[in-house]
Amino acid sequence: MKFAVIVFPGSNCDYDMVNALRDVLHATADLVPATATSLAGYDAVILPGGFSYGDYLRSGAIARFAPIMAAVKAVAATGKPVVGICNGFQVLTEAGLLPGALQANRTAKFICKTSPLRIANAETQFTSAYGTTTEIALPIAHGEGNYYCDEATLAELRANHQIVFEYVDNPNGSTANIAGVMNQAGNVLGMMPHPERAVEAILGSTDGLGIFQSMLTHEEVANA
Amino acid sequence: MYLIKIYVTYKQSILDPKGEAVNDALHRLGYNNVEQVELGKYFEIKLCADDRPVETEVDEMCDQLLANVNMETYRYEITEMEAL
Amino acid sequence: MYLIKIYVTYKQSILDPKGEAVNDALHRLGYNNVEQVELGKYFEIKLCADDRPVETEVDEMCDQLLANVNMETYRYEITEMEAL
Amino acid sequence: MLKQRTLSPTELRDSKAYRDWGLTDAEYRLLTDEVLERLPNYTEAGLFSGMWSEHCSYKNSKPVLKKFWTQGEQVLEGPGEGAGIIDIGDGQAVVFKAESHNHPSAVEPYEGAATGVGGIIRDIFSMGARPIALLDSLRFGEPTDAHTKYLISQVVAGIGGYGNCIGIPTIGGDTVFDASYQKNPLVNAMCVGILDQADIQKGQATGIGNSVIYVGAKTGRDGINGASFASAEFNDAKASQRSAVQVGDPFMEKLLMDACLEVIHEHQAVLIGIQDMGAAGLVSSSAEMASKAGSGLELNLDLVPQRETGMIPFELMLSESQERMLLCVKAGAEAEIYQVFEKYGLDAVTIGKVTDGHQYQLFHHGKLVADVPVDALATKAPVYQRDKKRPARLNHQSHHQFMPRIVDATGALKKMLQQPTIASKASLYETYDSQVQTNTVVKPGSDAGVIRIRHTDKALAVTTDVNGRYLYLNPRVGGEIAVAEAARNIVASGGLPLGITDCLNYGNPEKPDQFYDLDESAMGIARACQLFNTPVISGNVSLNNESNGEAIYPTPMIGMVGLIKHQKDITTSDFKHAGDAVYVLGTTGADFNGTELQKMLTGSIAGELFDFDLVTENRNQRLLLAAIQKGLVASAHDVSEGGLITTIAESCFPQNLGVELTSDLPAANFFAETQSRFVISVTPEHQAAFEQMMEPYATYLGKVTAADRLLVRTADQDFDLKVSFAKQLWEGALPCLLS
Ligand SMILES: Nc1ncnc2c1ncn2[C@@H]1O[C@H](COP(=O)(O)OP(=O)(O)O)[C@@H](O)[C@H]1O
Ligand SMILES: [Mg+2]
Repeated sequence: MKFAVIVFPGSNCDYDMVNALRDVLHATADLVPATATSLAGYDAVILPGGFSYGDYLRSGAIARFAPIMAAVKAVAATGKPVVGICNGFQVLTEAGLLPGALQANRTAKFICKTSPLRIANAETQFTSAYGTTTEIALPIAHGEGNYYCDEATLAELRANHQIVFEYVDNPNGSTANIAGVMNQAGNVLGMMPHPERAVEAILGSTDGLGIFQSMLTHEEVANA
Repeated sequence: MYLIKIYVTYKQSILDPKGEAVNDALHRLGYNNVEQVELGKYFEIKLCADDRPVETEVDEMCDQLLANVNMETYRYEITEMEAL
Repeated sequence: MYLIKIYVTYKQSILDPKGEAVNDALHRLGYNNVEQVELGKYFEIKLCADDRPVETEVDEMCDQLLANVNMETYRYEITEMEAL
Repeated sequence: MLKQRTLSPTELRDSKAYRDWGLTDAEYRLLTDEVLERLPNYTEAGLFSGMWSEHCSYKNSKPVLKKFWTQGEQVLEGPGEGAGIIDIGDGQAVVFKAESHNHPSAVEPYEGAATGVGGIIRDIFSMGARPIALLDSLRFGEPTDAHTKYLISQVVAGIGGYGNCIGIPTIGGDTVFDASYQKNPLVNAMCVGILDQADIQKGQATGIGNSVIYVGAKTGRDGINGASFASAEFNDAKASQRSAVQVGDPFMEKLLMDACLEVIHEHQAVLIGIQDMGAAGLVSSSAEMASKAGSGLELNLDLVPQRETGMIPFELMLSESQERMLLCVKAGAEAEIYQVFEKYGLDAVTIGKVTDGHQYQLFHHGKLVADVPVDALATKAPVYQRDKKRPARLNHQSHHQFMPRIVDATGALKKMLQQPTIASKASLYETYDSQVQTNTVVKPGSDAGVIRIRHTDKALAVTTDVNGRYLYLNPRVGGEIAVAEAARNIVASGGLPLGITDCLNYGNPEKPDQFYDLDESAMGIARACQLFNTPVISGNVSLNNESNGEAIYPTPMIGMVGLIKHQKDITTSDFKHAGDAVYVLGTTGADFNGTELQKMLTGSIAGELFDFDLVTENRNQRLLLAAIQKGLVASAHDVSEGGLITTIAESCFPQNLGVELTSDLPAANFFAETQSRFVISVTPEHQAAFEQMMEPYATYLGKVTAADRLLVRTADQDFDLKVSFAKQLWEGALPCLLS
């Protein structure tokens, strides 16, 4: 599986993601600048965390118009996996690839800590490797991670099992404790927690591995 | 040249955490008669006229970029500035 | 009850990275007729009258908390709201 | 745009307008009579006012800084460059420095703190290093009044706002509350970077004809003459001067950092020197680059990227607009450099060149507007040997020690855990991204922050410390303790102390008793550094931290970096398992003057500071480090403010473990702040080896338990309460006070 990790000006978890994919998961991963216009040859696309374009207007609002985004949309349309982590999630909602929006945390402050999560849907291409595990803990680090969607959207998310992760103790005020959602087709995932920060025991946790392992397995099966 | 003042605020039903924080801070400072605070964005944009109606352009900018219509609304005022 | 609309903007000479970022983004979107963008804060505050003049209170709030007078200026409008 | 009015040289002399820029009459005379031997014009006088400020010239502190220990075979670059560099083996080196932003933060706490962080980051990457960690050392007044609470929330938000956005983890710091800092908060930031020794850069401009390239943000009128502002004493009447506010742009700085590092790594052949534009902006960076190289320099100010119209040379040269750097590049290679910056969307413009001779020449609108010797600016600042007089407060009648009477030990502990200085700072540091870059092994909350060095088995431990109260009671011993405490935190984390940086925060050095504090504490710091073999490799001086005549406690913040040779040695302060044995290393005396307990019970601190012995300190540190390296230690926590009982409680909290301990000390002594101690836990299988090694310096206290109970039987009373409850008090105190 060949990953493209998109680098927007201001992305700052781009190397963390590539390091996790290459050093720990031994996958192939490239950094692709947001000025590129093609994602040909990649099997999966990751939009990493950070502060794209400073996030001075609204998180993700400006990044959504980066040249690469047309290609990201095209990849999503073909059914290949597209994952947005933290700022990447914000970009995906701003770009309309995922429903809802991310507002300032309820505390109006940035929060960096480890947050317990429920795996709300274990049967996705991003969570299958967790097996019978129903709860994991992942680092969060964001100022605008408070997921918002209206009632109708929430009902739809529920009906389609699009909610993938839920906070156990909702640190930021998200609607329905939502920490991660996917699109209806199930190939675009956005989540505020950082799985790439939880792939090595020395850094405190390996709970994030499952997401990448699920993706790798899903691809193997698809290719078999 | 036009001066456009744009006000972006949260939609009614949406909680405004930053406004709440300011509200609390004002209370702590003793302004207990403050009932509610909403904190929005205020843009002042200077724009040269081109071949399209200014209103159309401003609406577009707001819808595309300046506001997230899922949770925000906007309004604006356009004034014509003297040539400099 | 009063509705107070407060506009806080940077003083001249103070860098406005937010405004710059929006300006650049608008240009990238093709709004090349945008000359300048300033991004400030917009507060809507609901306030019950008490024994002090509303203007005095609003000035105080702005000076103390809502604006940093070392780098920002503010202006406001006060409207009286119908009792609810 | 209003045309700026400048004064003619004689008008300037007669009106003494230079005083507004911080030049004294004597300094002006030195300039006219000896350095230039003529009257400076408006621009030239402005250049000197910036360069001769304390911030740039260290004119008051140079004689003091000379006392520091700066040697050591590990030192690759001592004080003088943007930041110091220490060898960590394998061709790698660690670079670090600290910077104070006290005055800007008092005026505009968010931006003041943010730009402080931005500035120190530039110091690190200008040396060629990639920044890997930030720390912040904060001093505020008691968090009871609205203004102090506002300062705290804004300063913390500013630090997080910058570090989080640029993507450098903030992994440590310290936060103290004391009325002494009410009007003069201290905001010190430290940055640590890492580099391959081959990439070490110098801030120099050599080679006649080579180009001086300006990169980064455009110049505006922000923070004009900030350097002399930062060096001035505050007082309410001078409010109008408070306009030196800069707004930080961490997004811009991230691009700038990445672009500069790309130039350093990939265009080494054509890069001659690189320097950040900090205090006194363009003049300071360019004059220093030329002076270090013994070159002359010529700048064309019309080429300087400008954010505003109508700026005059004085403004262009002294503006402290943020996120700017100056490069010296081989003639002919400019385009190669432009290309890199263009990729990041940044301005890069050649604004001048290195010249034959030693003159510093500025051109504006085709006219020569300043023409002075480079060295006059960079090295001819006056140096003052200030008068020193022992302050009256140190003349004690007796050696009297404060003797607390503790009637309710458990109650006193509960109260202690809620003192703002003792209480958990999690609500502050959890607003900092401490994990970005995915190298953080120990996050804030233990003793030192720890960062692993990728692709090696090594790690770095970093900490900031100083207890101003100790210095207030005895500046020299307090200075020694500051270094010792920092080292203790490094050692408790499994590291060998390598070196320090500092921020010397003091009052007005022109007052002999203030200067006494500065000078004496520097001697204490120097002695401790020599003993621990932790040279001072960089630092920063912040004087005139006074308001309306009242100085802060002498507060020399010590930032220390240690090397952990093997990642298995990384040790944290929390008890790990029930059944582990608990020891205290070091002896506990009845040392109460200057303690948190004295302050809690009497409202202030007084008396003569307790004794402190550097040799004992050093021995205990070596012992602990050896035990850690042998794999005998499950947890280690240094004993500092709040004494032994606070340290024990803190070790219980993270894993929600209890203790059952017994001691023949009286309960009061559990609050004593005798130095040189650690609380250590050891698994049963290592107990024998540990005891043998520590004999006779460690005392067995009892066991870690799985029960929700902190029980310590002392000679007179028990400390006895639920760990969960104690933790609640400790965690809840600050959020409660600040809400
Ligand atoms: N302002 C701050 N920023 C980051 N971390 C902080 C800050 N203040 C305190 N901490 C962290 O809280 C923990 C306890 O701090 P402190 O009480 O100063 O420890 P010690 O007494 O061992 O030096 C440390 O891990 C420290 O890094
Ligand atoms: Mg400690």
